[in-house]
Amino acid sequence: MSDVERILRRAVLEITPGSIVNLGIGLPTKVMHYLPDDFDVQIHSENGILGAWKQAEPESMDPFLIDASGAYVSLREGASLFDSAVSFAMIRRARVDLTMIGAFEVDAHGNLANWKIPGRFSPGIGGAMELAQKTKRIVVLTTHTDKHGRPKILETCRLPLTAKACVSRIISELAVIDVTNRGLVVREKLADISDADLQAKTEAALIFAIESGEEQHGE
Amino acid sequence: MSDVERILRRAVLEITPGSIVNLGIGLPTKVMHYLPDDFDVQIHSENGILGAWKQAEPESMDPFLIDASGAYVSLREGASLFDSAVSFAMIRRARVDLTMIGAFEVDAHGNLANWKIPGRFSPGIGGAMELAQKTKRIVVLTTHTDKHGRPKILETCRLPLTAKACVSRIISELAVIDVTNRGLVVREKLADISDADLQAKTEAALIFAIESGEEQHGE
Amino acid sequence: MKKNRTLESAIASIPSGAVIMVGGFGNPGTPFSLINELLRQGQTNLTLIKNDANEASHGVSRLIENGQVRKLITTHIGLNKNVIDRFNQGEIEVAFHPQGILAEKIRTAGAGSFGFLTDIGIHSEITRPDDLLDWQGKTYKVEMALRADFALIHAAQADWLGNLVYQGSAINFSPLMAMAADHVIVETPDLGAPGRFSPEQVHTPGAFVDSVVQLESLTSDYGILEHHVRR
Amino acid sequence: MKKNRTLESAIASIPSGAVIMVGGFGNPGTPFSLINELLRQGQTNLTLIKNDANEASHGVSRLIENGQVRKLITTHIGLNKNVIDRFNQGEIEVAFHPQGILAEKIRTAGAGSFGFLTDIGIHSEITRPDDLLDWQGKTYKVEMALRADFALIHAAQADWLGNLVYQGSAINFSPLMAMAADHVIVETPDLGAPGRFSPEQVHTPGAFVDSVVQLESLTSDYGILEHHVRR
Repeated sequence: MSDVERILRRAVLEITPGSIVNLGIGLPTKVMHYLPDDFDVQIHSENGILGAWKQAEPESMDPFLIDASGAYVSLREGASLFDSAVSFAMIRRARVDLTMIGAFEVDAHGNLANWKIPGRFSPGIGGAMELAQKTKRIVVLTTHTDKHGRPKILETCRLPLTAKACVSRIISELAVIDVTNRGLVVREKLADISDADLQAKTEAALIFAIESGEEQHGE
Repeated sequence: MSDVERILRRAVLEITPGSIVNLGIGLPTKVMHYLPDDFDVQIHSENGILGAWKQAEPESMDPFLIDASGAYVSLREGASLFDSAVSFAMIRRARVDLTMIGAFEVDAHGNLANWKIPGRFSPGIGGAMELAQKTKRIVVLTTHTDKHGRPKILETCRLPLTAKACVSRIISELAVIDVTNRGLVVREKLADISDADLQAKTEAALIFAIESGEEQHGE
Repeated sequence: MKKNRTLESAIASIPSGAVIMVGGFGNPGTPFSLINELLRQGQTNLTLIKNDANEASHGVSRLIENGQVRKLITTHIGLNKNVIDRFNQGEIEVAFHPQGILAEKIRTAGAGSFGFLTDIGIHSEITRPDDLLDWQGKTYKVEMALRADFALIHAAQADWLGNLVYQGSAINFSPLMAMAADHVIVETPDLGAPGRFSPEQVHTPGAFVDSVVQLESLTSDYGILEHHVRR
Repeated sequence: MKKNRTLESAIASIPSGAVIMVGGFGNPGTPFSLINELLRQGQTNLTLIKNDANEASHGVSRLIENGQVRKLITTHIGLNKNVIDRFNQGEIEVAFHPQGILAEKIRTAGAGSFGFLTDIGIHSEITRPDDLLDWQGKTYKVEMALRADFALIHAAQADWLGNLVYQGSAINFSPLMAMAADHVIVETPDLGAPGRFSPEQVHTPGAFVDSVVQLESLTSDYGILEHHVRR
């Protein structure tokens, strides 16, 4: 199982039946394809969809129906379509229960940086700032380190923030980590990585509190 | 012909074909019934209708379709229905071409008072303030004097204003009067009232400028 | 997730002292059955937000006549002598707003914003000096957002997810209130399974709705009112 | 009053230097035919307001690549390398807003208001001290309304009065822009006589629309983009 697949499979378990979920551009949008076809969830896409669903076959694809990442999607029964003001009203009024979002950096205070790398990458803000600031629960999906092996889970973010103290949980290919008042608490980790090795790949200090009987990450 | 009927028949001539018109509660709503059935106009009602039209026969009346005065209405082909925020966006964005409105008092500066008589009548503001302040053209329909014979067209309004300097024209049962930079200019009047008699019924000074060949009021 | 509730249980969630938005402009859109149940259950000290006070002895007027309402935030109560009398006698507090401003204050809360800058009424007696803001060289009136604990809404049709479709002039304040209240209760005579609506044609997405009550029939209030028939 | 116009005459009403809102989020809702005519006629020094810059060599990206655009007000241009390059080389000014804030700024102008109070981004680098307002004991960010001279809109269906119906995810910014621009030009492949729509189901009432252009066919941009098909 690839790192990405491991993250996505674990991410599926975050979704409470009956909830409204926004899947951010990048890794999170891929979560949809790991959901059972009859799973009771309404996927919100900030371009004006509640009830987005998996892409149809090419012959029945609708060129007027995409998600916020540009990918063609289909609709579930009971879906609704609306303008961008209503879509973000839904976000700002906290009617979206859960947002899964990508990160450049996330830190021990739950701060999130995912929109700008000064001097190198500044394509704009998109919908991330409002989703991060206003959704009831934010779960970050990220590889534990960047492509150079540097930690992405920091003591304090260095990049410009998307939103402060917004993240509830971080899911990487190695662990599931909660942001708490005490700091970052590891709830699950891969069976074949030691606490010391996980800490070595993480800039922020980790508190290990893996409950027995709790589902082990990556199974 | 009654005074009211004379006002309403003259009011019809104010409506430019192809325009969007709001008819205020009271006298103005009655204008609709004097319009030819094929007249090209869209009646806006601030409770969320563009394209309101004359009341249907009782057997086909729709209990879910009223105008802002509470009267049952019908719809023309091409009508649209929308929420109150959109309805007033239409007003504030000056997409309503003409509002006909009633008055307690109107004055030589085009000020309008029609919502409150302190200590005696204060049922609320309704939609009048926004219509008066934002419609491109405001025509007041009013009897020339009140039921005690006192002038309603004043030098300066004494009641709380609905909006300042908003009125373009006043139509009474006696005359058609324009609000101009020079003051109130009489454009039309009943053939059987003298200038002096009309001035006597009007507090504000009148300028008489009735063009020959112009339609005489009340014909 | 099914949002179906019984009339009794939906209204029982409202405590005394609640701030309640009520849809409707005149009769169309007024949730008469939800209001009548609130009358029956008897919650008191309510703040109501509604365009008008309905007609005497109908709709919210019954709650006011029954002494359940402390304050009414509205635009116009001129068609209701009973409520005018109670207002004049100081038995109920009434706050008036221009109609489009009331709509926009509700819509602003519904959009998750806190206020907006306008010029409506800026030169009238409804504007106090405290409302004025000088900003970037111009003067505006600040109108603050108006939220509520509950909204009571009438929809022509609904589905179990809370998607709503309105009819005729009954749209008015309802979609705005559904966005602006923390708990939104809907009555409808026509409740069905998801999939019944074209997705583009849903007026209020189910995300904004918490409880849907199916009515067995409309109340008699929804008959034709003879005094609004032209003769 | 019929609002039908030819493609050429509708776009010819736009002068160089105009501020133009363009509907669409990605492809859906992008008025490709109106944009292509603007490319052909060659007006310059334009300010465009659009959620994104379309994909390279499509839609508004063509206007930018052709040097007709002075400034772009947007939320995200990450999918368009050509526009990113021009931005990085200083050949075009770009102003970024959070997506819902851009929508709300446009909607505020469309409602005839001047600004709104928010907390979005209030603790981020997009907020300068000058944007902050202390009001009634709290601190807000003031976002000012964003209007335009023209809006270019794609509708799935229209009638001669300018009533519009959108389709799929093509609604996005279009109804907001139709309210916020002084002159609204619509393209549609399906224009018919008034009476074709259920009045409750009109997305944009004709009052907000000035010109409607009937398209003989959609441009090839509206084909399926292979790189957005999942493999």
